[in-house]
Amino acid sequence: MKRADGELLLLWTLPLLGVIWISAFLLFPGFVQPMSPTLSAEQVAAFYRDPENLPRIRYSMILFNWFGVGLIPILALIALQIRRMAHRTPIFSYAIVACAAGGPTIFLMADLFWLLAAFRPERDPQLTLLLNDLAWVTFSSQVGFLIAQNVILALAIHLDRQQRPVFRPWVAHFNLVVAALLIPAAFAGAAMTGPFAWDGVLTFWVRNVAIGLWIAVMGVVLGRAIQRQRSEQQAAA
Amino acid sequence: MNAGFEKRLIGVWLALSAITLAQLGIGSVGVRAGLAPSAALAAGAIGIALIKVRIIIREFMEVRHAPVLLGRLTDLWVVLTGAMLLGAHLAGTAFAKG
Amino acid sequence: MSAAPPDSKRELWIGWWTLVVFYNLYGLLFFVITRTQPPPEPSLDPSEVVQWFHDRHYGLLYGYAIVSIVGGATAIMNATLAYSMRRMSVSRAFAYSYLVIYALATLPGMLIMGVACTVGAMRPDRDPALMSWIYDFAFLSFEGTMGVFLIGSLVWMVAVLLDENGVFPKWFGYLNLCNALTEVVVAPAWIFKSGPFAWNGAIAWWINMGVFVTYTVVFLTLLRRMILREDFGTGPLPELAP
Amino acid sequence: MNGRPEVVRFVPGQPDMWAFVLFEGFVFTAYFGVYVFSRARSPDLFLESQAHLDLRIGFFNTLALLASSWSVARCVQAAREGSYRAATTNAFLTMLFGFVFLVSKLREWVVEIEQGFTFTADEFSSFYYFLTGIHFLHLLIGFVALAVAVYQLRSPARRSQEIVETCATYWHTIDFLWVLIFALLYVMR
Repeated sequence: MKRADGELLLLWTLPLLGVIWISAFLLFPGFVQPMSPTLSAEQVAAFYRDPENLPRIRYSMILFNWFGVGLIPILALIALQIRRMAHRTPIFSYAIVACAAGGPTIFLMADLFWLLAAFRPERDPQLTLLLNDLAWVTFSSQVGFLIAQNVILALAIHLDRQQRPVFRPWVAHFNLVVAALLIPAAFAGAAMTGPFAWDGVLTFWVRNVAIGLWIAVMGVVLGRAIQRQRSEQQAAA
Repeated sequence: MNAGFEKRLIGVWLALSAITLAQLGIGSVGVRAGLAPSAALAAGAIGIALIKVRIIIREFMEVRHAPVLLGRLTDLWVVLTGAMLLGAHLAGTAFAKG
Repeated sequence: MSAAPPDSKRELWIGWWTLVVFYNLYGLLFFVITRTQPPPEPSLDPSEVVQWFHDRHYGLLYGYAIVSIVGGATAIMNATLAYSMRRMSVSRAFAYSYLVIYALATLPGMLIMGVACTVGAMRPDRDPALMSWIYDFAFLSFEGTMGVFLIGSLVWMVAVLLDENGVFPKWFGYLNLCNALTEVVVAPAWIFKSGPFAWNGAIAWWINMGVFVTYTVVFLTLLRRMILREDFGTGPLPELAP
Repeated sequence: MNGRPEVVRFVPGQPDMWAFVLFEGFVFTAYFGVYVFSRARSPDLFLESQAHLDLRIGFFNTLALLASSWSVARCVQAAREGSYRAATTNAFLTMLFGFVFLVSKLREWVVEIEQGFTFTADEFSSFYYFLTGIHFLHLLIGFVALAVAVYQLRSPARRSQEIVETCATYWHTIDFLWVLIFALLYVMR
């Protein structure tokens, strides 16, 4: 079995991961109709106490807890493709590895806060509100590693000057566009209403759709690159 | 081992120990007499310690054989430390609590 | 063979300039915009904490928004520093340990504080007792996270001391030890609410900050020299990694 | 190898270690400064709390570290003259003196803590445990330095005089910092 075969196997976990993530997203009642930051402590507590919501909150967040880190192998594959680029140092692939550690950890923290809020919904509403705020702010505003990931990848592609570059230039441009779409979400804490609020168009919908799109597009591009690598290896053998 | 060197090292150790013994004596007398803290006492305690430090640096650490610059730098440290500690004492006295 | 083309060190310069720009921005964001450094007193009572958040409302919300946009830059910075270890005659384990330790460090070292301060500032009418908890969470996660920097500096120290390629001078190895020791010195911040050992104290904050700033300026300078010295030539690219 | 003639001036060990000694020396100066300042602000409190310390133990500890400095200086000289056996013996002797200090210091702490004189007892006790604690940490690192020196002396293939001197310089630093700590915590009034 060749190296690339194992890599393809890892890549094929991506569609499965996508199905699980979309299911968990739809299952969590706070995502389909994103919760507003303007809800009062009592309203937030009521959200967690609602017997309709509670199991959905718990099971969706358990799913995210299991599979939130599932993206790390894909990022590792991207790091390996960067190693194939015409660079003189491994700095860019190192940086992607560093991002791979940071991003999912942040998502994991948000997941923990949601699960904690749901664990004892009878808690003082002020405490439930605090946990809910911590979860949403962590989830929405902490886009730093995702932006860094896109910019680093774009730079790496841009500097990959060889006959047949690993990724084509449009992938770099695509990554920059995604990075730009993620920036408004950083201001989630500063706005209680409007497009920048954590339930707003920019912070919630644009950001999450951009992330989803990035995963899908990078999955396809990555698949092609690995396929090409595999056929090159076969030809060389 | 070089006998002259050996003698000198023992001499240095004896001198340092003697100063320490003197510190022990002065300290005990101070405790028994219940001496009130003062700038002079503080300066004395720090000064004696810094003399010991300088002996260690010059003899044990062999700075006396080192390029002049190193001797200047270590002396600078000794002097600055003394000045800063004395300054800290005076400043602390000026801003005494209660 | 002619001299290296000017762009052969581009990756290294990108890393170095990111470091320089980031540290300046970091100072601006923490000292000027959010005004969370130098740190306030840990002994504030809950109503004073509420007032503290009130005084910095917009600074905290927008300042930490910018922190969360640029925070990921630490990845390329740490990658560049890890690369310096790759140039040394030591095992790759050093570079990898450094990279992972500092990737982890970004969270408690900076981002958690951003989340906490944002959550604190966004609802000024929150129960003051909870505001006080948020305040402690922000500053203690920021200053009280020690192990990552302690072990990270020690890894770098050992790599520099063992290295035979002279990537960094040995004294920088020892300076890493000084920096590592400041992480021990900050530990009493978990115990004291006032005095020199508290999180804003003369020892736990001011002296440590002095050491850290010296350390940072020194490694930026040394890293720059390393890049200037680096001789890639115009030859073929280093063998592509498997 | 003969002892170097008196006229030739040389830096003992790596100059890099001297940079460390000076830098760490200034960091300690800063710690001491904060201590002396706090002390001068509340002299009575410090004096009262200081009575918990036993000056004689401080004296004994100082002698132990001074002796360790003496033996490590002999180690360097012996190595310089090529008598590696004597150098190794002196390095071990240094470890022994260091160990005497270590045990004595630990015993002192245990007794004091049992008397309720803990890290958080009062302002003086905080400084006492902080300064002696951070010094203790330097001592532990010192054992690593001595181990490096012994490792160098053991095999004819290594025996770098520079590294032996570097380790000795570090060890002396532990000694002279303690001399100041002794004066500031135990003797000063």
